Formats: sequence, C-alpha cells, structure tokens
Amino acid sequence: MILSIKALSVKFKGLIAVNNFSMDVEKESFHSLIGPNGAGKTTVVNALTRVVPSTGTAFFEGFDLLKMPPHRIINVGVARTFQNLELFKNLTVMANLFIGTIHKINYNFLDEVFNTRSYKSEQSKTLQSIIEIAEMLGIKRYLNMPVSSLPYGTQKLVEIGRAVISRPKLLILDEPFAGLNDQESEKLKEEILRIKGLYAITILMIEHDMKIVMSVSNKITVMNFGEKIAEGSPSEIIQNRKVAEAYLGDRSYFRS
Amino acid sequence: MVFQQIIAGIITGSLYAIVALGLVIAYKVTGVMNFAYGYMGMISAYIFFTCFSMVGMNYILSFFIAIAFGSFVGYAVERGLLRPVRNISPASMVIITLGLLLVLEGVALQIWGNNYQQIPNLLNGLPLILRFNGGIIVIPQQNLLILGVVTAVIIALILYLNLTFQGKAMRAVAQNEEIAKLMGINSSLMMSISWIISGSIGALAALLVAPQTFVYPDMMLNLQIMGFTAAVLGGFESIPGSIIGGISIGIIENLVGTYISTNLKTTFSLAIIVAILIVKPEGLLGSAKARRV
Amino acid sequence: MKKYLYFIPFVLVPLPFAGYPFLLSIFVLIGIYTIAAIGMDVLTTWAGQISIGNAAFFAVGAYTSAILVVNFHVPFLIAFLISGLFALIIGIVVGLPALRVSGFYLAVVTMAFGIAVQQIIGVFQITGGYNGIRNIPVPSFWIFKASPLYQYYIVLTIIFLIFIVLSRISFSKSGLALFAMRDSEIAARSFGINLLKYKLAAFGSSAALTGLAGSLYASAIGFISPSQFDLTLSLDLLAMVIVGGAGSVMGVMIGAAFFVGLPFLLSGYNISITIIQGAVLILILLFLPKGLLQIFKIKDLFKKKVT
Amino acid sequence: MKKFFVFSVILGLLLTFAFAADSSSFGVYPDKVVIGTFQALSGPYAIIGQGMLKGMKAYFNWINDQGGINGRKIDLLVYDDQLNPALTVTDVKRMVEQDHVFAVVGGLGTPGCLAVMGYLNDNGVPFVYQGSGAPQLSNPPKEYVFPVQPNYDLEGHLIARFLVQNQHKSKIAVMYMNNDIGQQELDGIQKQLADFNMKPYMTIAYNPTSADFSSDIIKLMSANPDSLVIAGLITDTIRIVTQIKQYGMNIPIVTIYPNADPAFIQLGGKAVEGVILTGWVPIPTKDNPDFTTKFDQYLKIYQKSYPNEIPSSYAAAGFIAAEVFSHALELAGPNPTRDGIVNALDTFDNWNGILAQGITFTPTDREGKTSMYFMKIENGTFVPISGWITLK
Repeated sequence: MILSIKALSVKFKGLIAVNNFSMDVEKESFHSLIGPNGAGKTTVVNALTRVVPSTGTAFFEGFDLLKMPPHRIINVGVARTFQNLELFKNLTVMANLFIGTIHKINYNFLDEVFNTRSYKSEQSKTLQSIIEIAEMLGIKRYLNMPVSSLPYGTQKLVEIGRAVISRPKLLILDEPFAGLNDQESEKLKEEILRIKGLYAITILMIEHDMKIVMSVSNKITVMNFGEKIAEGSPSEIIQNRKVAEAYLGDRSYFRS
Repeated sequence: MVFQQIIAGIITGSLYAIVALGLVIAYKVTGVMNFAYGYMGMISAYIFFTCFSMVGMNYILSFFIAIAFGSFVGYAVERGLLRPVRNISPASMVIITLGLLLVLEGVALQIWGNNYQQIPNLLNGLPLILRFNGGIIVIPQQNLLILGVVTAVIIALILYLNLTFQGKAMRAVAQNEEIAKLMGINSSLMMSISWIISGSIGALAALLVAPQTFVYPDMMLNLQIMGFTAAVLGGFESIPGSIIGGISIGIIENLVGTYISTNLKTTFSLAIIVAILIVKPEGLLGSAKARRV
Repeated sequence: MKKYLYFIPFVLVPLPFAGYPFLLSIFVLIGIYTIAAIGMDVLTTWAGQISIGNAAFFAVGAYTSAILVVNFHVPFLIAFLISGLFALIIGIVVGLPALRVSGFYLAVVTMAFGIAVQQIIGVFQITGGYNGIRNIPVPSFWIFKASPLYQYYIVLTIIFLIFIVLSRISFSKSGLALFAMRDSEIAARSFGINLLKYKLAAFGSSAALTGLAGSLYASAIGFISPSQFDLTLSLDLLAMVIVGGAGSVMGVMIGAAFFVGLPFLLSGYNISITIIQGAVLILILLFLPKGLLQIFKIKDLFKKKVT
Repeated sequence: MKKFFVFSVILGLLLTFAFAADSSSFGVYPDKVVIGTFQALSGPYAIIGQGMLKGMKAYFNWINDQGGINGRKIDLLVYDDQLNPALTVTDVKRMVEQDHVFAVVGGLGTPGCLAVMGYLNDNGVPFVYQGSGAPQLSNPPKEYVFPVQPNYDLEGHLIARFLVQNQHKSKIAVMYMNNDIGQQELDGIQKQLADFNMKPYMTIAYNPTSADFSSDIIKLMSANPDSLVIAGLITDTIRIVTQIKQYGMNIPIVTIYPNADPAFIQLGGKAVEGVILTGWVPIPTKDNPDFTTKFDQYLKIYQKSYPNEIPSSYAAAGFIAAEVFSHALELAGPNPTRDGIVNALDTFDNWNGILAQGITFTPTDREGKTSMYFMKIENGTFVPISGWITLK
C-alpha cells in the first residue's frame, strides 16, 4: 500500500464536496477513480495535492500529504496532471519539461550566475533527461515550440511528460483521455502503460471513458455525491448495482 | 466630532464612489482598468463649460450635451482603441489608457487654454446645516445633490442589470463571454453599452465635482486615484461594493486626518486599506473566484 | 557568446559625442531608466506580478544613496550597493501582500505604497522633506574623473552585468521557476515551486534593480525631491517595458530611449509633448503589440529558448 | 547582427549631425542675443508654465518691436521640461553646450531650478529669475544666480509678523499644502513665531488636489483659532475659503502671493471677500497714480501679443523676469558678456521697471525682492492695507 486516504472531507462555503472519503492505493497498481459528473473526484485529487484545503489524512509512504506545504508534495514522489491542462502556456515544450525536474535540481542562484561546474553538469543531465522523455513520448520535434501552438493531444502528452520527468512514485492523471479521439486515446493509453512499466509507477487515474478504465485498471473506486459507493476489481464494479444506479440518467457513460 | 467627521466622510466618499462605480461597470464587462477615466470626464466638463459659458446655452441642455458627449467618448474609446487589442495583457491595456490620458490632458490644454474655468453649481440654495451638541456640519445643496445622484444611479443600475433583459445579458457577458456568445447574446453590443454607461457616469462625476474643483486638465486626478482605491476596496466587480468602498475611504480619511495625522493622512488611510485587502483579498464585497483545475 | 557582441556598438556610441557631454547625459538617463525598467520587467514579464508603485523603490534607492553620500560622506560605490540592498528589503516587505492579493488589487496595493512613500519622504527631516536633497555629487573613482562619459560607462557596465545574469538564469531553475509561476501558479506549486519564495524574490530583485537605478539617478541629476517619484514615473516604467519589448533587455532599452528621447527631441518646438507621447503610445500598442522590438527585428535574445 | 551594427552607426551619425554646434560664441551675435528658458508647457503644471511664458514673450516681443537692446533682438529658446528635473537637466545642458545661450532667464519650478542651479553657476551662465520661492536659491548667494521672486520662507516670516504685530492675533492656525511651497511657508511662520515665543495654534497639512475640505474645517472650528494662514495655490485656497464661509466661520484669512491673481477673485467670487493676501507686484490703485499708468502700460504690452487676455500672476512673473534681464543687458553695454550681466545686475538698487519694483542685488545678497505688502479683497478688487514691509 503506497497511499492511504482516511476520512477526507472538503467543504466549500458550507457545501460538502467530499465527505469522509477513504481509499487505499496499492503499490504499482493502476487504480481508477470514477463517478458521475460532480461526484467529487477532482476535488479528492485537488485535496491530495493541496490545491484545496481539506480535513482528514492521506499517508503516502509515511508522509501525510494533507499536512505538507503544496510545493513539497512533488518531493515525496507525487506528480499529477490537470483536467483542463495547466501547462506553462507561454513556454516551450522544453521549458515545460524542465520545470518538471525543477524540484530535483541542486544548484543555486549563484551557480547559475557564475556558470559553475556543478551548474553545467546538472544542466546537461537535465537536458539529457528532457530529450529522453521527449523521445519516448514522440514529442522531440516539438521541443522548441511554444506549447500553446501545439494540437490538444500533443499538449496532453507534454503534460504527462512533465509529470513523468519528475520521476514520481505516484502519478495522478485527471481525465487524461478527455477530448481525444479514439485513435489518440489508444495511442495515449499505450504510452501510459509503457511508462508505468518502465518506471514502476503507481497510477491513480480519474477517467470517464469506461472502456479504457476497464481495460487498464487493477482496481476501481466509485464515487457519488462526495462519498465512496463502491470499490473493487473491474469485473466486480461492472456488476455492482449501486454503481449502475449512480450512472443512471448520466447517459454519456454508456457511449462505449 | 467623530459623528461630524463621519458625515463629512460620507459626503466626500460619495464622490469617490461615483467614480468607482463608472470604473467598475467598464471593468466588469470588458476587464479594462481605465487610467484615463477621470480625464474622459474632464473633457465633458469642458464641453459643458463651452456650451454654457461660451455659447450661452441653458444649464439643462448643456448638462445633457456634456453627458451625451461623455457616453460618446466611452463608446469611441472602447470601439476604436480597446476593441482592436482585446487580447493583449492587462498591463498593456493600462498603458493604452495611460496614452489616452496624456492625449486628453494635452488636447484640453490646447483647446481651452491655460486658465482655470468655472461652472456653476446646479443647486445654489442655502446649505443644509446640522447642529448637535456643540458641533456643526454644513452640507451644501450641491453635495446633497451628489449624494442623491449617486444613490439614484446605483439604484437605476442595479434595477437595469437585474430586471431588464439587456442588463441580464450584460451580466452574462461579464461572467463568461464565450458562453454568453453561445447563448446568442451580442457580446460586442454589451461591451459598447457598458462603456457608454461608464463614460456617462464619468461625465456626470466631473460635472458634479467641477463647481468645487474648477475645470482644468488635471481636475480629476485625485478623484481618479481614490476612485480606483474605492473600487478595489469594494471588490472591483461589485456595484454596491464600489459605493461601500468609496464611502469607507471618505470616512477613513477623515478619521485619520482628525485623530492620527494630517501630513501623513493619505499614507495612514492607504495603509488601513491595504490591511483590509490583506485580510480580505477580494475586497469588501467581492467574491473569491475559485478556478477549476 | 555571440549575444554579448550586441553591446559593442554601445561601447562605441560615446566616441562621436565626446564633445557633447549633454548628449552623453541623455544616454546616461536612458541607461538609468533601462535599469529601473528591467526591474519592472522582471516583476511583470518574468514573474507575472503587476506593480504601479515601482517609483517608490526608485525613490528609496535615490534617497538612501543621496543621504549616505551627502550627509555621511560614504563613498559612492558603497552607497550604491547599500541603496540596492535597502530597496531589496523594502521590496520583500512590499511583496508580502502579493502573496494574498493579485491582479488589479495588487496594482492598487502597489500604487498605495508608491503614494505613501512619496508622502513619507516629504514629511521627514533626514530626507530634506519636500525641499529635497541637493548638491548630490557625481561619483568619481580612482583616475576616473566625475564626467558624463564615466557615468555612461558605469551605467553601461551595470546593464551589461544585469544582461549576463538575466540571460544565464533565463533557462535555469530561477528563471523558469518565475516563468512557471507567471503562467500557472497551481501547476508551478505542484512541481515544487515555492510561490512565497519566488514572489518575494521577484519583488526583492525588482526593487533592488530599481533602487540601484535610483541611486545612479540621484547622482546624475544632483537634486531629488518627492515630487519626482510620483505615480507617473511608475506608469512610465511599466510603459517603457511594454513599448520597447517585454522580456528583453534590448527591448526595455528601446523603451527607455523612447521615453527619454521623445520629450528631449520635442521639447524645443513648442508643441504639446503629452499629445504626441500619448498618441505614439497608443499607436505602438495598436500596431506593434509586442513593442518597438518588433520593427527592429532584433532577436529576442534570451527568450529564444524559452518561449 | 550586422544590420543592428549598421543601424547603430547610422543613428550615431544622424545624432551627430542633428546636434552639431556651429558656433563657439556665447549667444551674442551682431543682430541678436540668444537666451534660454525652461517651462512646463505640457503635463500637469502646464497651466503655470504657459502663463509665465506668455508674460516673457509679451515683453520680449515688445522690446524686439522697438529694435531690441543695443541693436540686438532677443531670441528666446524655450524648452518644455514638464517640470520634471530629469528633463530640466538635459534641456539646460543642451541650451548651454549646444545652443550656447547667453543666459538662462525665468526657469519654472523648484525641482528643476535647484537641479540646474549648480551647473549653471559652475559654467558661468547667468541664471536670472526662477519661478520658484525656494530659499536655497538665494541662500547662500551664488555668483551667477539671481533670484527675483521673494522666497516663501521670507513670506512666512512676514505673514506671521503681520498677524502678530499688526493684527494682534495670538491663535494663528496654518493650513498648508503637502509640498515644498507649503512646507517652506510653514517653516517661515514657525521661525518668526518662535522669535515671538509663540507657536502656530494648529497646523493642518492638506492634499491640494482634494475636492472637499470639510473634515479639516470641522477640526479647525472645534479648535477655534483667531486667524488662519492658507499656504495654497489658487483653486485649493478658494475651495477652503468657500467652505470656511459656508461653515459660518469668520476669522481673518491670510494667503500667499501666488494667489494675488485676477483669477482668484474671478473664480472665488463672493467667498473670497475679505481675504488678505501678500503681494510683491504692485497693484494699481487710486492712491498710487504713478503705478496705475505703469500697470496700464503692462496691460497694453501684454495684450499686444495676446489680445483681450487678462494676464495671470504667472504671466506677471514672466514679464518681470524679462524686464529684469533686459534692463541688465542694456546696462551691460554694447558688447555684453556674461560677467558684464552679473556686474550690471549687482548694480540694481531698488530698481523700478514697469512691473518690477524695488529690485536690489549685491554680490553678497541675491534676494532680489525682499519687501512685500498686504492687500485685502474688497468689493471684488485688491485693496492695499499696508505699505512695503521687509524683514531687514
């Protein structure tokens, strides 16, 4: 068990978005978090990465994420992507990937100014890892282009690349397949699985596309109205009555 | 004396409030912080002066010509200057309005020359005198008029924005232009209207204050700065907020001037305002905007 | 190293003008405003924070240096460094509200700070009140006599050093952390960027650069009083960045040259400078939204890799 | 890169040609004398600078129409510095180093004047008349600097003395602008009162751009002083006086000489009745027929250049600047030199021109005008209520 969430609650101005939510993520598993729109999935992720304030605990390898300053979370090995793409849009792909490694960089301001040896070696190491990741994701030729000029699918890849380059133990993906066509989705799925295997990453994914969720997940947690309503393997979830009820009326999920 | 100072603060504050109001209307819909706002009003004051004192038209006619001119300036500035560059950064937008300020200041000087000009009060009767336990507060009718006009404008605006279709459409554009467009709202018309309203409020403010300040190119300098501060203190997007912001600043200034220091009055007043903003970063009546990520 | 060659023409520029010290004084002023405007650029273009109160840092630098040199006979170089340091500290303090407020709220907070500093300077004795401080000497050092030519090279050297530092950090941890913060605070934080640290660093370094410029200004003009550091100066600094070309030292230099040069060229012809200045500002932003740098087609030196 | 280099070289050459000097003389030519001035002709202070420049131009036009001085016309170069000392410094250096002006006459604004005073003195360029009342201009005296206008510190002394000795007031309140003028007036008043073992009864600093002063007036009323000094400029002083009258306060109000301007009465109307002002430019009255003719002459000269315009007090200042310089140039003889101008000015002993009255310079005392008088606004005109008063 790599992440253990206990009694997580998030309130917005009196409105309860997540209520007493608990969940465990196994090491190196592919764990999906699903639920109808407004179920509170993204809020759980935002709480874990300290984008929104919350109560409860979320232990990750002995650290309570909910007690950590937001900028320290990446240091313990948790990286994420965002539902609506939070790329650094005025920067190039290369700079975006660079920022993914920034927490690991050891040199300080004076090293930069005086071009010291440690600066140079760190810098070339970083550039190397950028090229490596870019090659792997097939975005090497875009490295010097501003991200805002790239197609949406490529931007998604860059965002995943930015998270992966930080060498996380837990990678949180917030609807990575939204807005992609079938072909792009298939490609992205393969990339994600390849990266997962290559770096032995645990993945926690929020996703609407049931076909993909069912095909990649080891375990699925289902949320509705801010609470957990079911948990289990894909086959268990498919047969769960509560889940079917929750999705009733939200026909978009039956598209596949 | 506290009570006297608070009353006096409300009077001064109502001037800040009306300037803040005009700034907020334009900001809400088009997102522009207009640094030339007071100077646009100043031109209208000169127009009034020209009609009334130089041409010899009657007061009411001159007044409406000046207001109409103000709304035209608002329309022209939005259409001609800001619309073509809608998507540049807020800082660039500030600089465009700074350029406009310089032009208006220079133009006024070139056209109307280097004399202070005078325009009369609309109401010239005996001032309202309130006496209480030894203190006295004198409110000239013009100031009562300002108070009344500010109240009327606010009520009218709130009714307009909440009850009429156009007002609702404007609020929709203010909240999300893209969605408003999809819903078939003519967002470009709404932006023009917001600047027309803003421009006429600016002209109104200048006309109301001109009998006190006299008419000259920099007559609105202080009011404009205080108007900004009031707008921000109130929450920048909130119409009642700009009024509360303006009046609070008027009162804060007077109390600081009376009990703390006169030569550091502005400093202490601004320090209090900054302190309020640190506690409530979205202003007194503003709402915190949570961005979805 | 090719980018450093761009400075060669600037080294040579004074040669034809050695006989016209007043032209050199203008170049010195352009240089001084360039330094202050780079301070503004770091804050707005790099870190994405808005400020219309930077004139206050300029004043802090000018007064610190003038008081030390005139009242305490401190050598200029030391006074210069102290003024930068003092401005840095004040800048960090002013940056604190930026952790809570943003956008136009921050603009008004910084404007309030600018107005307050002007008033505080006017009230205190040590600053000479509203009467200001005069007879601030022009620095001289070793064999270099106090002259506009010498001042020119001091200013040019400082700009060159700033240029080196900025181009070195632009594709390193510090620079990219600022850019990241500008583009998305949420994502920046998720990737380990401490917003507190970088916002304060942005305000601190912006203030320090502006303060250093203020120190040079005090000695170049020889007289300082509160009215020189008003809201107009803050807005002008912002305008220099935007008119010239945000995010580029060369662009900012062009902006500063525009702001010092235009009134100078027009001041003798009895035409309204403000109308022309305002109209040109508007036209530039309407037709060259990226600033004058666009026409000169000078390569955007250190943004090349980044944006 | 290459393009950029070529561009810089071309720019450099252009600038060299544009500003190449063609003469090494000092502004004196067979047919003209070139002098310079700096004025705020645009920006927030343009209202003052434009007025002052009109006064100077009117006088020089008149002199030139008569054939100039000793056969030389006066060529006035005007630079617009927007009252920004950074511009003043470069403009004045340009006047001296490139235009080779003979003298600088009538610069406007304390910051600019103080910023260039040392430079002009070091370069031996006469600097005659500053549109500023800063005491630092005359104290200590500088060889080439000739302030004419009385300084605000002196005025503060005179006002305090007038209120205490003539009017027998003891509770003197002071409202002063939060700027250099206000501070210098307050300093003068405080120093003079200290000589009488007194202090201002209360002091209120104010922001001259404020629209409403009721808060300050409420404070004033509750303290109940027996007289009030307002160290402000035209529009804010009128606003304060108007509000004081509205509050029914009836104490003697004294204000400073920049307000002794027809516009003060015109804009202030009934509210400014009874206000006492200081003046250093005489006004035409029945008991001063001699000066009435001179004032008419001034109006005639002014309106020749600016028909139907009533000159402001700033125009009067510019006019006097031109008068003082022209007279010195005349005294300096057919071959004027800069030192000749200095010597000529130092012979001014209670000199009277058209508007300029009682101007005195000596090498050790450069306060050109040290006497002032008090006047009161009665029935919409200025009426003198004292003779010339001086500290010495």
